[in-house]
Amino acid sequence: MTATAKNKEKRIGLFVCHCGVNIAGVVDVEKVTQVLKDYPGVSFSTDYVYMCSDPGQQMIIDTIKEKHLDGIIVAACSPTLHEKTFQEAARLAGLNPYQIEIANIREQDSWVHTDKEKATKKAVKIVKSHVAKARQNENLDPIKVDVNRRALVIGGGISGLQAAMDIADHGYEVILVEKNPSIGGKMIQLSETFPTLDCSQCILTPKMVEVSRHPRIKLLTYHEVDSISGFVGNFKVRIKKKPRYVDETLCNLCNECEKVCPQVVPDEFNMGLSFRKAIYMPFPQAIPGTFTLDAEHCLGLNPVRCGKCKDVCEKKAIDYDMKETIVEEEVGAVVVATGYDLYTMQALGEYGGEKYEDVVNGLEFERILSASGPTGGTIRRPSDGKIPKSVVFVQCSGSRDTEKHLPYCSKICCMYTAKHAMMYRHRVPDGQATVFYIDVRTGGKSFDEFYMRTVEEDKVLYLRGKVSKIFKEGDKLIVWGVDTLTGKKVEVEADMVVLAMAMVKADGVQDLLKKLKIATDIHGFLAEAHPKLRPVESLNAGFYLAGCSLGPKDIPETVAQASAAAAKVGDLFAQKELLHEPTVVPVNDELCSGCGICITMCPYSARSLDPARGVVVVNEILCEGCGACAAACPSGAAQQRNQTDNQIFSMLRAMLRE
Amino acid sequence: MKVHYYPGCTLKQKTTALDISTREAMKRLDIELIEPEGWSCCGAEYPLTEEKIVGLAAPIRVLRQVREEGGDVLVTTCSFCFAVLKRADKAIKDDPLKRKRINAYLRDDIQINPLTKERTTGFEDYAGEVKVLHLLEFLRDRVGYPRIRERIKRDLKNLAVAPYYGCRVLRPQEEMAVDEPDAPRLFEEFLEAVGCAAVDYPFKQECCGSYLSVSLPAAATEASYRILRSARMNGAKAVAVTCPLCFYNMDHRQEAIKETFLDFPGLPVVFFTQLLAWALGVDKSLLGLGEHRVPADSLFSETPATEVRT
Amino acid sequence: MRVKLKSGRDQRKFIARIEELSGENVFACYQCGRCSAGCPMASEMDLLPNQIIRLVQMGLDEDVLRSKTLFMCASCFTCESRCPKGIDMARVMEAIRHILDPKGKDAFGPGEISPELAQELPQQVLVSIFRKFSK
Amino acid sequence: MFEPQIMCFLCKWCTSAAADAAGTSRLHHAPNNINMRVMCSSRVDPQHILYAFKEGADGVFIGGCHPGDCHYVEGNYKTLRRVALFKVMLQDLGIDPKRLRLDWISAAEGKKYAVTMDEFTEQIRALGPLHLNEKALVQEVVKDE
Repeated sequence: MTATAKNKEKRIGLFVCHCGVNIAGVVDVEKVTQVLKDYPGVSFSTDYVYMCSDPGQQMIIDTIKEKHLDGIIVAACSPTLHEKTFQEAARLAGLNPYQIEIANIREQDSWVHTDKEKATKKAVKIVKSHVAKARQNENLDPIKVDVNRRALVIGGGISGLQAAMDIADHGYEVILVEKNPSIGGKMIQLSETFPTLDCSQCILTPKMVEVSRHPRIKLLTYHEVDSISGFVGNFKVRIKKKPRYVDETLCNLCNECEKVCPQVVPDEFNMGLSFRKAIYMPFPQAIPGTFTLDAEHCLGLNPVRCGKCKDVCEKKAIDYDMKETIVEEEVGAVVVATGYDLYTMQALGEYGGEKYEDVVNGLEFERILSASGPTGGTIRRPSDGKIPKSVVFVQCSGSRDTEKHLPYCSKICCMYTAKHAMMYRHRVPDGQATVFYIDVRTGGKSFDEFYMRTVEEDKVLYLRGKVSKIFKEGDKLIVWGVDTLTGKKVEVEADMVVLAMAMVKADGVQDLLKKLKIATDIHGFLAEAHPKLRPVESLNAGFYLAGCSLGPKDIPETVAQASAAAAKVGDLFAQKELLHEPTVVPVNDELCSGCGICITMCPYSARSLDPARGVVVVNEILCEGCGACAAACPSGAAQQRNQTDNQIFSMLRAMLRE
Repeated sequence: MKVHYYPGCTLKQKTTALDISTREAMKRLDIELIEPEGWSCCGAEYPLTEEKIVGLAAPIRVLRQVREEGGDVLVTTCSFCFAVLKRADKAIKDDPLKRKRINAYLRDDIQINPLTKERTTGFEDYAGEVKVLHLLEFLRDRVGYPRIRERIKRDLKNLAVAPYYGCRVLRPQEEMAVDEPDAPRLFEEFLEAVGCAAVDYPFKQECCGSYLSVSLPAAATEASYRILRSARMNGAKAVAVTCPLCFYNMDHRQEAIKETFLDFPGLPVVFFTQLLAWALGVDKSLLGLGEHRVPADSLFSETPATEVRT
Repeated sequence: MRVKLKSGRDQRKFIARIEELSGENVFACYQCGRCSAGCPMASEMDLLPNQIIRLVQMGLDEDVLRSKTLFMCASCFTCESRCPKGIDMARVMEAIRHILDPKGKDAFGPGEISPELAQELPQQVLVSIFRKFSK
Repeated sequence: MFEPQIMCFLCKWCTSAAADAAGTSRLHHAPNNINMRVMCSSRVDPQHILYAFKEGADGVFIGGCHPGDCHYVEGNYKTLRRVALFKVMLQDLGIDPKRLRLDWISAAEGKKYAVTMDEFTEQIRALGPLHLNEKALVQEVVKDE
């Protein structure tokens, strides 16, 4: 069958949308309709006020049937909005959806131009190009693929735990990967949680236990995802198992190894405010309950140099010869819940830049407040252990600074600062708490009431102004601020300062995210497929997002998002099979010389050489249809379906030839 | 090594100590300083409003002269000159409109051939060909601390010196691009390179009162007091400065400071170049110590005193 | 006394002139007050730097123009270096001084310096202060 | 005044989305461009560019995702290499390489898109209309319609 014969018969219908005045206000839609009426291939053309409306769609359906149209052009808004709508309309009329062309004359024409004549001329060109393409469009059917109904969850913080549990409760298997020795994330480090003041550990540990015991959750702590290949429904995951040097099935937590270990290092769980040994358990409720030997700080995993822990371990659980290994898993969906970090205090030289021990960040203060923290819940300052009688809290440290730091609002600092100040006033009744703020943002259930309680009942002094400088004089910290409400420049002598540091992208996972090709926003937070309508999906099919990896948020919001991501995974798994776009790039055996250039172009390994026939073969399920191979193929054997070179040439000619 | 050097008006008149110590120190480092022919005052203040653009003419004329003499670097020590020259140069580089307008002012300047005394006009437009460096930057980036260390003749024995940056060297960071305005290291590294111990204190980048010294002397007295007090509290035996005005406010004004703030016993103020020259073996008589109101002699004794009396 | 805000064009004219002269967007200021918090001369000022910007935003030119704050600014750029919105307050101050006519009692002229002091002062300070505060 | 024709190949994920974003924000710009949406900037074959010039384009613009952000892993790098090489060829063919421009405009950069369109239009306007002399270029490549 030659394309010529087929195209000669094609009957194309053109439907030009006014979109109220959105298009018709600038583009003379009637003129477009008229001009195109006699254009080769067009056998019907009309315009209508709103093509996407029910009557508009019905008109398209009726016309397709009545006029026996086998291709249609809808000249309207961007295809990202209504392409699906009109494809569905075509399907109802019995026309293959791949015979629909959307000519974007709104976003890329009427909305960006004011000269009516020029905009109309441009609309005509745009529509003509789509007619030229439509004349050569083929009927296509989606490629069908099976779904592997197992999910991978990356990150064992509250969002990962919630997502894993929900997916498992839906009845699907889950692999939960956490890079640290224990699950729990940042939430396990918090003291009380606003606005209810329930203890963070008390509410999280039962969840952690539940996850670890769930029959459908495979928990991989101290593991890191190395790479993910494949496509939605059919991913292959390579996971690095980091050597723990302790056999977790044998370790009985007797604690003898820790006692004899000579290496003392800052304790991450306590934000470096206390110390741990090189062989350690991150915190008492850690899951899995096992010791981990931190090779970086160990004297060398060598019995000759030390070996004390191995000597005392009765269960013979310690093995210095453990090596990093790779675990491979196959899953159908991935939930990315990789969390956040706090902005570094080093960036704030005017606040001492980590120079002053008693200037701490919010997470450090959480540890100081926590009953399980380095001070057992008594508020003591790090430098000398004294109970601080004056504490200054500085909000927006690094946030809302478009100039040097982070332009966004970190969202939770207003609330946790109110909580910090309140907790401080409860624990140190004769202490003075001063909060410097720019705005207090308390959008959330019972949030404002909580903040008002901090002010009214606990008498915390809120000063409206941003601190300019913090420095040490003697054993006091001098805070230079301002109260813009009275217009007074103020100086506060403090024993301790708590900086509500901005929340930023998690540093440790950036390489992984790069490898996974998950889109991020300009701040490195994961980007939603649509900020409003698809808030927990990535643009990469099969990837779902939850928690602070998307941006700053509090615990309830994180949990809700994690459940939403899990529900979306459920959506995917509920499908019998997945449909893959058929607009892939097959090979014309007649033309292919087997040179293999296209194979090197393909980022998905979808193409390979058939040695027997000397031509390239394509795994159409793997092909994502980028067309890089088509552009590189020297013989024209690789042609993208419904965007062949010939179609592109025809479009160019229709657009450019006056 | 040869380099163009812009002393500026103050160094030629009131604060020769900075100029002569710079020259002596550079001799010891085998660096020849070339003053651009016929240089004028830089204007002291960089014009901050768009309408005062003609204030760029003087500094650009100086820079163009350096280019005409084949130079590509101009070194200054005075913070005010440094700021004006560097910002003017950046403005010309970044803003084509400013470049056009300023060069239009300067195009008809008369050029005198030093040999034939022939007068011509028609300079080529200046487009930012000369890099303006503060002497501290020049020492760090072009000379290098290792070379300074090699030539040190006298041990300053970790003399505790508070580096004072003042306002103009670091800010605005986008234009000066010297160091972090609130966590700088440039001056500290220099002091360590010449054998001093750099005192960390929170007022190193606070303002000394600047030109308010004239209109509002009490404010400058207080501002300078706070800096000196903080330096002293943190163990400094002297404050090192780069700018003649900072020197004026902290040294010449120190009598007034002591009268106003009775808790302050005094602290010598020196130019960083004096420390450099001394460490490199320059004779004491060539440091310009006579210009100091607060005696600084004792800092420069062959065996540096452990306690400096003031 | 209730201040009556100027309407539309009159208000905008003053703001536009300040923005044109200074090259700064005064509406970028969200009044955090950090400029005032770190200003070494704030104690000498009748209006804090952030209040000056606020009054400019409100179009209250008379209040701004009679403030002695304009002649207390040492152009030390401390505010500029820490402003979270990247506003160079020293430029705003200079722009306001520029349109101030006559310069008023807080301005500073050569007549106010005694010959003895003039002998002692470094040249740069004389050039600076006249460039900044000259009547 | 000379009104150049600018042919734009825009990748679906970034620059075409940016063009849509420009529309949504009503960022008016010169109407001289005409856009073709391709899946990836790497779909653009030098032949397409040449054909566009031949059919009357005075300038050709290719818009892709920022390096590192390609939806197809590294398509934009392929484009970058191709365009760099192809510019050399254009020179040989007597076409000013400045008539071909490759830029990275992300979906969020509607403003950059509008500014780029204006800028490129002006640049091509300054270069004047493209005159092709060689017959080789004028050969018909479209097989049929």
